[in-house]
Amino acid sequence: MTLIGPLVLAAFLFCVGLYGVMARRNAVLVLMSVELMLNAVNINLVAFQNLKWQDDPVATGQVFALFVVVVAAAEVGVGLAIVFNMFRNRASINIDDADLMRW
Amino acid sequence: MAIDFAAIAPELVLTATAIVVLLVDLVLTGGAKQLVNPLAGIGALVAIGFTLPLWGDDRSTFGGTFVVNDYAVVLKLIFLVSLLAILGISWRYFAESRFFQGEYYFLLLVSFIGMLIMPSARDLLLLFVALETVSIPGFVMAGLRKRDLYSSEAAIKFFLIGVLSVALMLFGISMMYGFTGTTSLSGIAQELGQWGSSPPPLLLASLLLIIVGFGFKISAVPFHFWAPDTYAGSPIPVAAMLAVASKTAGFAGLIAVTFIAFEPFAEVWAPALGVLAIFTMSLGNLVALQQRDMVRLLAWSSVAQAGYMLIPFGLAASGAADVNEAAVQATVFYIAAYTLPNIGAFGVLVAVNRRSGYRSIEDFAGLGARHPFMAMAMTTFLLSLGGAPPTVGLWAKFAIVQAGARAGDTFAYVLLFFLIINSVIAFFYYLKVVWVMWMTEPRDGMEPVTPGVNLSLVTAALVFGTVLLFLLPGLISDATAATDLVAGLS
Amino acid sequence: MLNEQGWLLSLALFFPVIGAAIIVAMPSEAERTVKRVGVVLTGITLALSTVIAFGFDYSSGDRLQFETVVPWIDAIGARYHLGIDGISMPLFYLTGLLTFLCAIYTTKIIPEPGKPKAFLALMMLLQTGMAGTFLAFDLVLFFIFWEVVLVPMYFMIGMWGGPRREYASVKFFLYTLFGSVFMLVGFLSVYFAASDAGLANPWDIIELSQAAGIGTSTFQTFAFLGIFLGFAIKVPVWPFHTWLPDAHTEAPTVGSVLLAGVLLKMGTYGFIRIALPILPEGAVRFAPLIGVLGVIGIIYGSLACLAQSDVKRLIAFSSVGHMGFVMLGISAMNEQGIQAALYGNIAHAVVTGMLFFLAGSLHERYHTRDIATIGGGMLVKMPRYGALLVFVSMASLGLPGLAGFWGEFGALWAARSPAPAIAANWSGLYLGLVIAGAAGTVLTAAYFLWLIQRVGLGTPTERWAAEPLADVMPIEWVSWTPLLILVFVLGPFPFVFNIQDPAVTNLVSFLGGG
Amino acid sequence: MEALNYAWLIVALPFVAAGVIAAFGRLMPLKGAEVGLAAIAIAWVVAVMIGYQTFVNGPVEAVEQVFWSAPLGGSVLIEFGQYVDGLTAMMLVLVTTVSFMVQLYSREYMHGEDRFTYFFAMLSLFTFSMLVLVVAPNTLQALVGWELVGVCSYLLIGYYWLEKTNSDAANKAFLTTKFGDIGLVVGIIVLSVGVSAHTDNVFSIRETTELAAAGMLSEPTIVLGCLLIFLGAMAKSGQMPLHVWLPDAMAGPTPVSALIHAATMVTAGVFLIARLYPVFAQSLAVMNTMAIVGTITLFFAGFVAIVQDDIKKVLAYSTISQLGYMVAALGVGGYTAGIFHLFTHGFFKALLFLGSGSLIHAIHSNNMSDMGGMRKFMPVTFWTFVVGSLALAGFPLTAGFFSKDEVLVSAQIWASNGAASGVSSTALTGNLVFWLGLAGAMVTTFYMGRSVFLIFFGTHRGVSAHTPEEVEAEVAAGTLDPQAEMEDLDQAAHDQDAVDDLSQQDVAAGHAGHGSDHDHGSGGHHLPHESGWQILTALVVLAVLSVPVGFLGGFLWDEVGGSTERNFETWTATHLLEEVSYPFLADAHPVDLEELHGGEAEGADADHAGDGAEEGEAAGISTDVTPLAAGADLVLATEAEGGEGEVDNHVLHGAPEFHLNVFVLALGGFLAAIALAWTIYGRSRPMRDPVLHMGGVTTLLENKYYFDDIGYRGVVVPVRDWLAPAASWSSNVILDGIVKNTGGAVKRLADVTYFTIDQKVIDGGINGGAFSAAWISSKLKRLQSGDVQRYAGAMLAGVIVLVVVFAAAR
Repeated sequence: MTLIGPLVLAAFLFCVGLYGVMARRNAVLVLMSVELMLNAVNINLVAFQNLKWQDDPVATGQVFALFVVVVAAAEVGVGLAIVFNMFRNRASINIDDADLMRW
Repeated sequence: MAIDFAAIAPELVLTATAIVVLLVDLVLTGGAKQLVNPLAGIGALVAIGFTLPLWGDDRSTFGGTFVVNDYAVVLKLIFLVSLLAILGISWRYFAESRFFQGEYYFLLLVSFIGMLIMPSARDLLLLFVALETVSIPGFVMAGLRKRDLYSSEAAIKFFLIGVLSVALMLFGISMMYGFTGTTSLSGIAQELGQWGSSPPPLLLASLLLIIVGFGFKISAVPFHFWAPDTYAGSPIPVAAMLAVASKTAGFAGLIAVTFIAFEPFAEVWAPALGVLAIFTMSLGNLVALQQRDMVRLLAWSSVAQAGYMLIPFGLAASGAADVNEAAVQATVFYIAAYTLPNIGAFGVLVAVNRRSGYRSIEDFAGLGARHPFMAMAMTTFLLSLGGAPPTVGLWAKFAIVQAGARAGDTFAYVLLFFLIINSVIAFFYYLKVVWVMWMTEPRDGMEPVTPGVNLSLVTAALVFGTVLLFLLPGLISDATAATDLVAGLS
Repeated sequence: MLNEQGWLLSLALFFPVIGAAIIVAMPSEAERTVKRVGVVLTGITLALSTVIAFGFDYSSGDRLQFETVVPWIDAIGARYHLGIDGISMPLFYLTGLLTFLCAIYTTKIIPEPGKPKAFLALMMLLQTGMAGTFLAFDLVLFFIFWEVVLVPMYFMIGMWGGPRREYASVKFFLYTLFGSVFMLVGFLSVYFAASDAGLANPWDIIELSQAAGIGTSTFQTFAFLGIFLGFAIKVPVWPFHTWLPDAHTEAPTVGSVLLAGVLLKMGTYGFIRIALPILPEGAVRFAPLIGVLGVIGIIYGSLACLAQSDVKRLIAFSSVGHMGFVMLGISAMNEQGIQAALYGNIAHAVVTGMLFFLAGSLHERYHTRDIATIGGGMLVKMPRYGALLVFVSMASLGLPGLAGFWGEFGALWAARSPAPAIAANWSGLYLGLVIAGAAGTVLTAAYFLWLIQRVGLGTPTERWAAEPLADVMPIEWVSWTPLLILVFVLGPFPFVFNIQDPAVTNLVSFLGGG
Repeated sequence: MEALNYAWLIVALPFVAAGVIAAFGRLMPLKGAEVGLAAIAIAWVVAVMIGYQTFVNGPVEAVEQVFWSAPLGGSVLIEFGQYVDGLTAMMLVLVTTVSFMVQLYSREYMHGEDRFTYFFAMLSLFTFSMLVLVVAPNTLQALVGWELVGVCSYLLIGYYWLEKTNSDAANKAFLTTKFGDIGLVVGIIVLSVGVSAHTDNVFSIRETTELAAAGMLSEPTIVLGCLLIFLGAMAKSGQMPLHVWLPDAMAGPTPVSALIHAATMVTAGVFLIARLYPVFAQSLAVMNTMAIVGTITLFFAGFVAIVQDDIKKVLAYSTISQLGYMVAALGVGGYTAGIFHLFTHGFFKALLFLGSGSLIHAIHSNNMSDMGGMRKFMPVTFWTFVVGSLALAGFPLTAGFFSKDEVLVSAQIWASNGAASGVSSTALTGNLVFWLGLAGAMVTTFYMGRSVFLIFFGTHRGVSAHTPEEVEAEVAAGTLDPQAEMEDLDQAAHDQDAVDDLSQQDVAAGHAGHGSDHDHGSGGHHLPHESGWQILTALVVLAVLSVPVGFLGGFLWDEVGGSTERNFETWTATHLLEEVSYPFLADAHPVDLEELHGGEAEGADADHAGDGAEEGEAAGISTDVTPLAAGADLVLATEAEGGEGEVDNHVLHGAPEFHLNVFVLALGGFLAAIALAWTIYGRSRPMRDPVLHMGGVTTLLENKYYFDDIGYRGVVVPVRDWLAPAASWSSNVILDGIVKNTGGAVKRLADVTYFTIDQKVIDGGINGGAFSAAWISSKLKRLQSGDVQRYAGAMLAGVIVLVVVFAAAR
């Protein structure tokens, strides 16, 4: 298996996630877009580990990917809580509405 | 591979304290809940007690990913002192606003665990974990005033920008791993050293992406946008934490990746960070000129301060150990000097804000007459932030200029020129506050300023420290200079 | 020997800080007591200064006396190095004297909004900063004292100043700060060059001077530029002077006196003590520019004076002119020039300090400083006061026989025969400077005569005719008499020259390399 | 000789007196006057002793003492001390005498003034200042005295400072002289820097003159230095065109005018030139400049005096004219002539001013048109005034006669010397000074004659005939517009006068009493009466002195018991002066300093480098001015009585010899001018006499003047209406206008400097920086839009830019 496939996929995923973060107004969708980006990172890490640095004794890339997964879970948990709180306060999860503070 | 428990003792102590705090908070009820604050303080003191013996020792554990040397000790002490100070300014604030005291202190302590790890981490993985350990509790703390629209907005902005930047950084890390096959900082440095003078652009891009992750943490332009909004919306002690401790952690990480891992490519990132420094301090100061809200003013000022701290990064050069040494020393010194007054300024803000909700510049009118001590303290802190005597801030600027003059190239002088211009602009708004405090009359019917004993003592201690370090800057500089920081890094 | 007791100098230097602490600790209700204690405390400082002045060995004024060397910041090798020599001595003593007189003056006359406690405490902090600048022989220490001065002065102008005090105080602060950071950059580059050159104490002013030029000529030029900016703004050299009129106009009387009397001297002192001997080659390159700027300042300041309608602002602009003479003396870079510059410093401090006292008292009485509003007749209403104004104005316009003359004449003399390195290329320019500078004296005379005529002579206008205006009050006599005596004595008996001579000779020997 | 060591006492006494008067004067019975008088009296005694000792001992070695010095930097020293030689002694005598008389006079004249005590303190200070200059051993001390004189004159001219015109006059005096001081200061600096190449004692007059005489100073140094110093002297000594302050300075009290004009102020310039004469003599350009400026001044200032109505202004212009003589004399090598004229002029000009003061005191007006017939009321004043006028006019055997003669003789010798050495410009200036000097003497005689006739002859037209308001009006008019007064003199215009008078009264309403010394109010005017004993004593003493002082240096000195070896020239000359030669004339020889000092060591009457040939040539010079043979030591060329090469073989001087041609010309001129004056003004003032308004009688009286018409129209009218007005106009309009416009221009320049350059450009630039920061700030803060997705976008854009710039671009 060549390295190019996973890398292109990862880059694509990352860009999709990025687009989602930029363009979606629904906070939950934005959170999910972030997840996409993190998963793109995971694909990268795992791909590099398996296709390029196979002889790494501690399998750094895969271990790293595990950590990313865990942290991403924590982030999403916190993120959902924040979004939930915001919804409670203003009955909207549209992040465009969050512009009380500026300038 | 035995674990060196002495090396990780401070972190362990804080972890234990965090758990105890959480448990105690469950047990206590009502007004007694506020006792978790001194509990946390005791934990911090114990952690300091475990940190001090590490001075002069070079320890490493977890397979060399966790290193304790003098550089790490200095930064850990800075973190722990700021933890104490933040605890000091938090007590009344949280006791009176009655929301989630136990959780707050728990989150705070957890966040500081991440910070303590940061200067010791010598692996991208550990750096990432530490960074997230700092950030995630921060997201929650920013939104802690959960019935407050501003607070939740602060949290969501902080969170979104935070995760986005982490995602960018992780992408960079993954690429870097792909290029080098390691996440160890020294390993990366070795690998990069082999690329010579023509590295592939993608490698450089991943390098910059990693830097961006920390750029968010230190709120460097253009990754600073969250900072003013988040500071303004968060509880004030949280803003202090974000402005001081969290930013310091970002710098610790940035120092680690740049001066250790990416040292061979200093010619790439140094000018990039130098330019960021110029933009950061200029934008921070210019926008701060327009602020009416004190928290936002301090937020923008802390953006600008980050710019000053970035200047030494712009001076770095690969292979020039003495210049890099001077640069790191300058940054560390600046951080140390900046901690006390900045927390102090937030502390005064808490004092004024308490019971009255005052937070705009106009609310400081006549503070000199209403509460001379607080006005005097605020003046000292602001002067220190600006870099005027009789405060340690002067030496902070001195250190930066010294590093610049040490490097002595044209770009260094360009950076210094912007530093000078920005110092002047910065004083413009610092002095505005001073002016309002001393030379204007208070409005009729203003609430009295009642800081309480605790806050007064903390503020007094911070004033004392600010002035003492002015008289004897050697207390910090001897520590920062005695050790070979750069050598200690790797 | 008394003059080896370094602690005495430190005590004299830092006693005002102790004094400020004492003042702050006093209850704020007891205003009269606070004022009296202020006089006593500044009096003690002056007494300590007097002891030092007596213990000073004038015959070896080129040597540092009362010297203290203590390691201070090991990281950068900065040391707490205090000392006093023939150049510092008059300025140091003057600082003590002026502060004491200001404290006396404050017992009766304190501007709105009162608060003598804060006022006196700030004044004493200011004193330490000012005096320290003249005693520090370590560049870092010098820089610290230099910066320390800013804050008390800012508050002094800001809290007790005139209607535009915010503008003036901020401008003063920012402008000076701006210059001082450039100066710091210059200092640091000197430090690193000196370290590279292998100096044992690369911050030490004496060692740096004796090194007779560090680094390449280009390096010196750039380092001098930075240091020049810092000092030039403080002096102030045209065109960096614009903070001065505003600061003076708005500052309370005592602030103006100290500003003119001591603060401006820090700039010229810096040039003489630091910029010239440490960077002689840079100085030689800059000297013609300094000379030209100085002379522009002379002419320009005088012209600006002629356009003023506010007494205090006029006096402020006159400082620009007088400091122009000082700069002209410095630009000659020879013994006469340095002597003249230092003498001009002292004379300007005494004379202009006195003028600001007078302007302050004028405002106390008329509640305006507008020349047209006062409209003349002061000599009718307040003959003694008017006579003092005439007397001091005469001194200020450089009348021989009074204090102001030697500085001006010496500067012109020196500029006719500048240091050989300068004379080689710029002899003609300097002759032009001499003539233009001398022409400036006429303009100076013109605006002072005009001032006297418009304010002092003639009959009082209707507005003031019936107004009871008190002549010089006892407290004013007390606080002014020493200055008046100095204004007179410094003319026929320019003894300050004798004090400075060995030190200046020594200092100029360092310039020889240039 | 030991009295010379006490010269400092003369200086110190007035100073102490000034201090004592200022401090305690008000408490004293005579309001401080007694202190001033006592001090000056003692000083006068000492001065006379010094004068006597220096006089009888011929050219004395200068006594040079330094009392106090300070380093101006390096080896250059500031020194205060005294330097006493004949010239100093002469000045000491003059200054103390005049000052003594003036103070005595002021006791009465200023009686009852508000600031009587202040006035006396100032007089003492003024005297002191001049004495500081006189005894100065170095140029620096001279400068100190010089400037002090200036400021004292400022304080005294502006004595009546309640009136703005008076303080204007004081300002004008101070600033004009201060303008000259640019030259003086720079000149002193140039000279001293030149000297510094040879000696450490750079300001020393002795060293400077010796070095100059020895030819060791470079030409540029001498020319530049001397011309600049001369600029200072021009301003101080009222040389055209810097004389403009002098007439205005009449605003001061009359005793002050006397002091200024006779002893303490205007003589300073001439004295300083004399002091540095060996330096000035080194350059032809300098000498010619002095001669030409002096000639212009002496000639034109005299004409202006003709048309003045204010008696003090007449005297003021006459002073300018006489100063012109002195400077011209110095410019044509007449060292002795110049200072001799200075000496004699001091006495009689003081006398004239004090006399005029006596009149003014009596009549409360400065204007001659208010006087007339005063002879009857004030006989002593009349006679003393006449003596003074005669002396000024150069009537034979009065002081002015001898000194003015010497000036003319010097000019002739100079011309012939120049011709002999082929220096045409020297010949030209010599002749110019001679002929214009002669013409100027006639003019002098004419206006003094006119004044005397108008004041003392005819009938009284004073205040008794007018209301006080009219007096004031005339006073005002007199000061305001001499031109108008001049027209008053014109009979043809006198009908117009009534109208003028009215308008002048209106003007006067706004300037009540200004310009007058005395404003005793309007309480009861009566016929004028003679002044009291103090005024008269001063007048008489000076009148008595005005005659014999001339003999000191005159050719009749031998005849009246003096000795040719002990006269004014031996008194004021110095050895160095005798050695000095003009490098631009033939056979110049720089002074050998070694020899000079060696000679001093041997004794006071050392041989002055004379040689046989020189003596032979000198002997060939007859009393009438024969051109010298080429090759002679022209510098020394004059008389050589006895041919012994003794000290009486003076240098640089006109001879105390009887020069028939000069005498005849001068006397002829005097007589012609006095006759003319008598013809026009002798019997009665021809206008504005109330008598003229009495119908037929007036017509009859007017007819008497048909006789005068021819001379009047032929000589007076052209001179008075064209030449004098032209001179006056040029003085009052052009020069004064230049001064005024200079003031205006300076003011405008000041305004532009301050309001435009300083406040707008420089300060505006700095503030503009601040404002633009605020403006940028207000725009920049909009970046913080509040929208988190825009933040994210900006952040991403930042990343991309970073990557593109720093990564991809490599």
